[in-house]
Amino acid sequence: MHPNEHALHNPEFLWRNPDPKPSYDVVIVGGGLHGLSTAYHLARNHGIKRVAVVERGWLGNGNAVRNTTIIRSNYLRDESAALYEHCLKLWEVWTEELDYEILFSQRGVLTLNHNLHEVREGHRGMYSNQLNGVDSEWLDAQAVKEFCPIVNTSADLRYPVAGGTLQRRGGIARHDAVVFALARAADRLGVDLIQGCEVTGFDIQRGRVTGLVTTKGRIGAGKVGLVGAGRTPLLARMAGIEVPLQSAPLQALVSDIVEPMLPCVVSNALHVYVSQAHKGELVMGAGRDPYTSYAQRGSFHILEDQMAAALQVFPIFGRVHLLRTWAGIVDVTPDASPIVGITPVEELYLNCGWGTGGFKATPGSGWVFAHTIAHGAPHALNAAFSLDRFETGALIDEHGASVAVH
Amino acid sequence: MKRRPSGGLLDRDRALRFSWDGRTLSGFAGDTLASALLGNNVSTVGRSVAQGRPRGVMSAGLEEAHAFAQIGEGGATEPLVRSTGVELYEGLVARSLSIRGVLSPETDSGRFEKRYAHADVMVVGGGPTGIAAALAAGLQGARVVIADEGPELGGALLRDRYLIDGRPAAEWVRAAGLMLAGLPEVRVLPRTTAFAALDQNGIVLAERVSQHLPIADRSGLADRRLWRVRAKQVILATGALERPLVFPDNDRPGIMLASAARAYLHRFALTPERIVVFATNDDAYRTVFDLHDAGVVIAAVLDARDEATGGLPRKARQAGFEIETGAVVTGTIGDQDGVLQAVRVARLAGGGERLVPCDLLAVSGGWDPNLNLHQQRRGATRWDDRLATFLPGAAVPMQTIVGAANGRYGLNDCLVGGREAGLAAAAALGFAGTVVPAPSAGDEAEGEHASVWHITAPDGDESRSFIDLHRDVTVAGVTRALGAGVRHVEHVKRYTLIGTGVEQGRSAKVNAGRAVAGGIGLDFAQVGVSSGRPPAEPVPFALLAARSRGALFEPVRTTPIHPAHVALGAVFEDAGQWKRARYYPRPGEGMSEAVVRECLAVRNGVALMDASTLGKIDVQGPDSAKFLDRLYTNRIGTLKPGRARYGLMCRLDGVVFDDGVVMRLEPNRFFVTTTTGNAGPVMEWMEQHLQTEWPDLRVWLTSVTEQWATVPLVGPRAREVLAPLVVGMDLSKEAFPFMAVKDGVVAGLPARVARVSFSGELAFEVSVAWDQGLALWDALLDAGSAYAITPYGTEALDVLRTEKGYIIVGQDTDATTTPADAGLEWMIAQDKDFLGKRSLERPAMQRTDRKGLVGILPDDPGVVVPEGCHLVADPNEATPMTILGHITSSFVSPSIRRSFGLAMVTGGRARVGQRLYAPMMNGAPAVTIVDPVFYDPKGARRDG
Amino acid sequence: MLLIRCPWCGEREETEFRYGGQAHIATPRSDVDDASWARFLFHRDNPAGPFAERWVHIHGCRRWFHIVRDTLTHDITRSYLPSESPEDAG
Amino acid sequence: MADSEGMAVRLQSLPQATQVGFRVTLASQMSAANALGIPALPGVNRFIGAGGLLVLWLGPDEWLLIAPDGMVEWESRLRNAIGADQGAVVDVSANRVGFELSGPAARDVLASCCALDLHPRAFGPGGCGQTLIAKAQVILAQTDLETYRILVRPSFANYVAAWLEDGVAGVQGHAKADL
Ligand SMILES: Cc1cc2nc3c(=O)[nH]c(=O)nc-3n(C[C@H](O)[C@H](O)[C@H](O)COP(=O)(O)OP(=O)(O)OC[C@H]3O[C@@H](n4cnc5c(N)ncnc54)[C@H](O)[C@@H]3O)c2cc1C
Ligand SMILES: NC(=O)c1ccc[n+]([C@@H]2O[C@H](COP(=O)([O-])OP(=O)(O)OC[C@H]3O[C@@H](n4cnc5c(N)ncnc54)[C@H](O)[C@@H]3O)[C@@H](O)[C@H]2O)c1
Ligand SMILES: Cc1cc2nc3c(=O)[nH]c(=O)nc-3n(C[C@H](O)[C@H](O)[C@H](O)COP(=O)(O)O)c2cc1C
Ligand SMILES: [Zn+2]
Repeated sequence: MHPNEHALHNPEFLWRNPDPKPSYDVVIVGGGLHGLSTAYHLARNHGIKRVAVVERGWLGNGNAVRNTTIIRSNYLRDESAALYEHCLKLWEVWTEELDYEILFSQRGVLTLNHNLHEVREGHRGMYSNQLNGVDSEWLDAQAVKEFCPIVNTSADLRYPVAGGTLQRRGGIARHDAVVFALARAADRLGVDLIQGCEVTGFDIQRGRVTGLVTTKGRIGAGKVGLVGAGRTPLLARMAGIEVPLQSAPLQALVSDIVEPMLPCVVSNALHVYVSQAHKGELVMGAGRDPYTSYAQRGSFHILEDQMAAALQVFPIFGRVHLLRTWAGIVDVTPDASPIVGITPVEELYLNCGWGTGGFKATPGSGWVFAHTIAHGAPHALNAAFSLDRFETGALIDEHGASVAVH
Repeated sequence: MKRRPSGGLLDRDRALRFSWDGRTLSGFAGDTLASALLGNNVSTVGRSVAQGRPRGVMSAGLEEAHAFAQIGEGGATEPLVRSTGVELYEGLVARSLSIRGVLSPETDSGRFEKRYAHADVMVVGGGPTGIAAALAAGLQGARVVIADEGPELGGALLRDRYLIDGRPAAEWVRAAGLMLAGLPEVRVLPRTTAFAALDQNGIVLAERVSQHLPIADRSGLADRRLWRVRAKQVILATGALERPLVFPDNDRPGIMLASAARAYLHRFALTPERIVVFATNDDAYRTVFDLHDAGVVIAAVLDARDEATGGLPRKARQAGFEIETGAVVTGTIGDQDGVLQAVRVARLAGGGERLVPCDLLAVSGGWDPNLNLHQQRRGATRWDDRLATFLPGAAVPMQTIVGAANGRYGLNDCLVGGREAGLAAAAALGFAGTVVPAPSAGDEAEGEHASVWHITAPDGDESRSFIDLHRDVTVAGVTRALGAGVRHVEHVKRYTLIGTGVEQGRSAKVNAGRAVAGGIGLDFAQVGVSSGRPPAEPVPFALLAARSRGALFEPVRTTPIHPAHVALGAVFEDAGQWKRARYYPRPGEGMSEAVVRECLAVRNGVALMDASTLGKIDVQGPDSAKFLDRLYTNRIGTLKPGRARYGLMCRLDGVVFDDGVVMRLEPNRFFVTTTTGNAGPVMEWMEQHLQTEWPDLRVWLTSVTEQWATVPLVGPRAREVLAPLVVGMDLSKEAFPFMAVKDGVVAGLPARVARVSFSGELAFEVSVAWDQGLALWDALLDAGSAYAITPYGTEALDVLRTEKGYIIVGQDTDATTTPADAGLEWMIAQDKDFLGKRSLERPAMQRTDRKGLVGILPDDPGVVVPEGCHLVADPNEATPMTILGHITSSFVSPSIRRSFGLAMVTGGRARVGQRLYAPMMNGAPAVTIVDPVFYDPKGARRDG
Repeated sequence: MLLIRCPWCGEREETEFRYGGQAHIATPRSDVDDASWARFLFHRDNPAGPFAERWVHIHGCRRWFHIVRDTLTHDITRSYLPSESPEDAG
Repeated sequence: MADSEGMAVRLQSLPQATQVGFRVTLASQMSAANALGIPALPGVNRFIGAGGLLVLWLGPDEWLLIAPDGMVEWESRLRNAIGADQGAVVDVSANRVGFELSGPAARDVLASCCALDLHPRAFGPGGCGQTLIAKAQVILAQTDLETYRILVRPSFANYVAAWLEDGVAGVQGHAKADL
């Protein structure tokens, strides 16, 4: 596609900019992808009319516009596979449903394996995916080369490519367009999108939430959904809830635009993943910084290491230029799985912990969270992703599926 | 433009040939690619991204928004290089770009290297401000690094005719340069761009080491060098960038920044014939004077301000130039190629237009301090009405912004400010040395800058009034975004793509913000501009990777016995950074044949392997036993000196962390082994608990992984092989039973011998000093030759230990596996606490439907069901199927002569006897769940 | 990319260290209830502002120590020994 | 490893030596120093050379003794001096190998792979630190104005040598890119 063409896909009208009403049936805190998706599904699936999204900055200013947009559903655990596969199926119909060109492109996500351990784990994931109805196939080094000819499959590499698993239905979508599309769809269904409105406190009476204190005044609410991603610990504290999260920086970068050549390629051992966005820029991510931070910037040595790693796999990128780097604040849980469900406060619901990999979950996250809010109880797909699993020990460990975050 | 016969900072004796889109052109040493193209009358250097409009060179430096080219050949082809920053060299190959860069698959022979540096004071920018700062700090004795992206120091002084101390500024620059060069603690880095500003004053530089040299002269030199500077104080003297103006057809070749017109004159001796100057501030009048003095016809001087009262406009009037205040360009006219021919001029107040023919339109919409590095540190900016731009706000610690970067546009201000900043930075670090007097320059009184940025299209069509030339975004585009309901500049950026190109909005951002403010009737100061991020200038990926490539990418760790493995033709596997011998194929053998042979040697004869990569920790001190009891799930304290025990460790969450053998050497001294992958983590884990949790324990740890090389001698004949090599060591079963440890001498080498066995066979694990490992190996091979001693690798070991039902942590377990899940409940001491124990008491850890370790026997003894396969009860269930577990280890056993394996299944051993299926794309082999010990369940052979 | 002062070795690049999370978390007795145990295992403060945290100079002297770092700016205001409290450290 | 002889810098392997690591409580530090014949154990980031011995500071309770090859008796001598309850002494002679980098450009070579500030104002002769060369942990000690010793685990020795050789080639202007 032409580098500027996608800007032209943006429609003539996106959203109203309403002032907040005194109260709503449901207020969603956080105008990122998951907040917008929740609001949209509350209106669309559950017919709830009086819904607002309150956003401290501009819609999408958090991780929504910062992520490397890799979409896949090849998670290891059964609960995860079910949830993420539900998301992927929604992606497959979303351009049409939202009536917006979000450029969902199923160009395939290839996860490279470099040693015996990785090959074994790769197969484990693939077999479990297949039984869970998630497409996944094994490519040996030769097939990797055929699928993506610029991958260096030379045996001389420090970590030669032994093969990889491919999810052909995986791919990317244009992150900004998804923000715009969801916001427009929610706005059309009557959801008030209130930007520049920071939640600074909660009205909680006798264990039940009744409203929010915001920088635009008090807003009454029958139900409240917290979808604050990296800032969730700060929000939760205001509501007196403890969440097992760490807020940490995760970086990404883009190059200047080059001729198309690439699907999505991930290497866990080398800690790097690369895709090519629609304009032609290479989009690359690596590991997160280990420390707690809200500064939205990451450490330089991670960039250096990731470039060295990327050039192992893609020597052809040597003279491509780094154009821009940035970071988001990701909300990481101890088991690398999200938390979607009820909280100790009545009518206060929590959707967080998607950490380094929640873009792909955008459709389903909103879908199940809207269900949870509307019914006051989780949907079967998110039942296991409860807050109390950290107390019982029933964790859903997905570290393997998200070693290199994406 | 035309090249003047003399002048400029060119070396006229060195004409250089270069190629542009296949045409051979020539320029001079000192040219940039941009100036050389202009000198060859190439005014259109590319086409715009979206609309395909012809575009030229609009600047002479960092501001460039359009003139990007692809340069170099073969593997060194570099896309999207700013042609105003490319120094011409003999043989340069350059191409205009068709939108996207094209990469070469050939090998790049360019060397990109890295250097760490430390500075008391890091000065970014080598204009008058930076020079003054570096000089002041350097003379104080401070360690100074000064970097400038240009080929020489001077900054704006190179493009202007300033006087310093009454003499041409160039003389001062030269003298200052000499002084700097004479200071031993000062490092001057020309051709070096600071592109990232990190926490705690980390500044990252990209130096063009040899890129300006003819290819033939580059050999042995780096192409570029990455500098990682840590500075105690940073001085940003990065100058200001001139801002273009927005009006219909403002993107034609022939339209350039006013300061650029002077740079092309003074540096590159290039002049147009007729010029129109269109400005909102005083500085552009220098263009009027300088080009006039160079013989260029000044066709019009348009000043958007109602009045122009500053020193320079006054001088211009005195010199007889006709200045039209309140006048603006409302459009431009091009020739058939779209190149500028004339401009339309009108008064802001309204009234008729007139056409002014010209071949250059010099515009100046004001100046924006170059604050990208400050913004990278999340430094604040504030709007300044008088200068109509954003200035630095609150300071970043240990960082000072001076000169034009701080909105001080007078040269004298720059010189004084730079010097003061240099002195202050040095003084803050305790330096007190020579202070030289400040140079001085007479500054003109500067008039206000107009806030005019956009001239409305008379016909209302704003789709040719470009804000972002790189991304082809116009006023109409911004208006459309606002119409959609978008309000924030960051949304406008994402809706229109303003500022997302190679130049990252340097020349577009402020105008974009203004367009937004104007469009929705908000105060521009509130609307602001979109954010700045590293890098300040694009840098190649290869520069960031620097030398971390090829053999330098990551260590290949090998044991001292590695040469022997190589000589034996071993096939290696990567275990973390280690290379381990996986198997030793003999001629004609594949892996399976070799592994069978190696396994049988272990079971029936004698074999040896290299286990040197195991982690080893020496634990000493009176509280060692107590300490290890807290770490391991099983009791260690009851171990007798001279004995060893298999130990298991959990993480705090109760998940299996590592296993290994613990040997008690003396009452207060233990020798702990870990898995290869966990050598570091276990050592760290132990050290962490000693230091942070139990500082009262008197225990001291030393990592001795590479002090000891370890070779297990294994098999029923092992004792016979070892016997002649030891002196005074009784190897009998009685004197040296299973799980005993002895220090002694093996093959003349001081050695530690332990009766531990991971294969389930009689084994003596011999450890000697690392550097004697090869000697030990050779001696054992030699002694065993009569017994057909066989080296075996990790693959055979894997088969052997699986036959015994021994787990490998990380293969048969994952981040959810508890000791009980792994079938190791017998290793959990009930009568003591240990790390992770409390977590095992949580309800989910106690459930009976947890996955547990079992053995599997495929129905078809010839089928090895692949590791990783999942198990179900009903192979015909529709997806998603009910998954019961997965196979963790799976092989052919030469001992029981069939396929077998280990699996983790829900319910664990309660399923023994059940038949499950492993569905795959091509079938669903059935397996029977069995006890996980397949060989010598009583351990008689091991104990033998 | 932080520059961290090891209380022993002085200022070193972040790459020489390993992060250890929030400082001053006491290990509870093993007879606490599951909720308290979960809090100890998993819940950390994540403040937006000064944060007392642990690091270990893993590639240097291998000592654990504490720093106070602002999570909004990454400014490090103190570096102190585990035996000290964040208040009395200089 | 071949010596890299060049204009301004030289890299060579050091011969084998006896190395004894010891960790010792405050109470026994003087006894250790006495046994080693030095007035006190070296302080933070320093080492002391005396009577053919080098004693390097590794941490607040940890030092490394380097003695001529074969002088294994230092292990028991130190253990006796320190006392069994006051610390640990371990023979680590094989645990590290050594390189020496010398010449006017030695500091520049190190600057290509090591982030430590080795300027005489910050380090200098007698300086000693544990740090990273590229991704490998090393002990770096400066023995005179232009000479550094680098001690590294044997399995990282090739890698560290390759980095240093590459740095040497870089400063000598005959660098290769060889990816
Ligand atoms: C660099 C990077 C790369 C990534 N790559 C991928 C990838 O390839 N694939 C993938 O699937 N995922 C990826 N992710 C993860 C993904 O971006 C996130 O999981 C996902 O975007 C989080 O959901 P969100 O969009 O709702 O979050 P956000 O967009 O962060 O939304 C949270 C919103 O809450 C608002 N908020 C917070 N506090 C308050 C308050 N007090 N009052 C009002 N509003 C508030 C914030 O301003 C913000 O807009 C990546 C993330 C990063 C940072
Ligand atoms: N009157 C006006 O309106 C006006 C406006 C602007 C500048 N000026 C004149 O310009 C001069 C300003 O002096 P100055 O020294 O502050 O600025 P300068 O522009 O002379 O020098 C800044 C230097 O920094 C370099 N630079 C910028 N970013 C860099 C980076 N990231 N890495 C490396 N180098 C970088 C530039 O290449 C340039 O050489 C004075 O002579 C002043 O009078 C006048
Ligand atoms: C998939 C993707 C592609 C991007 N492509 C570009 C690009 O072509 N040019 C650009 O300047 N930034 C690009 N960005 C980065 C954004 O400009 C921006 O840095 C990011 O949204 C974070 O915002 P911030 O830098 O303002 O904090 C891209 C971001 C993403 C997630
Ligand atoms: Zn230290």
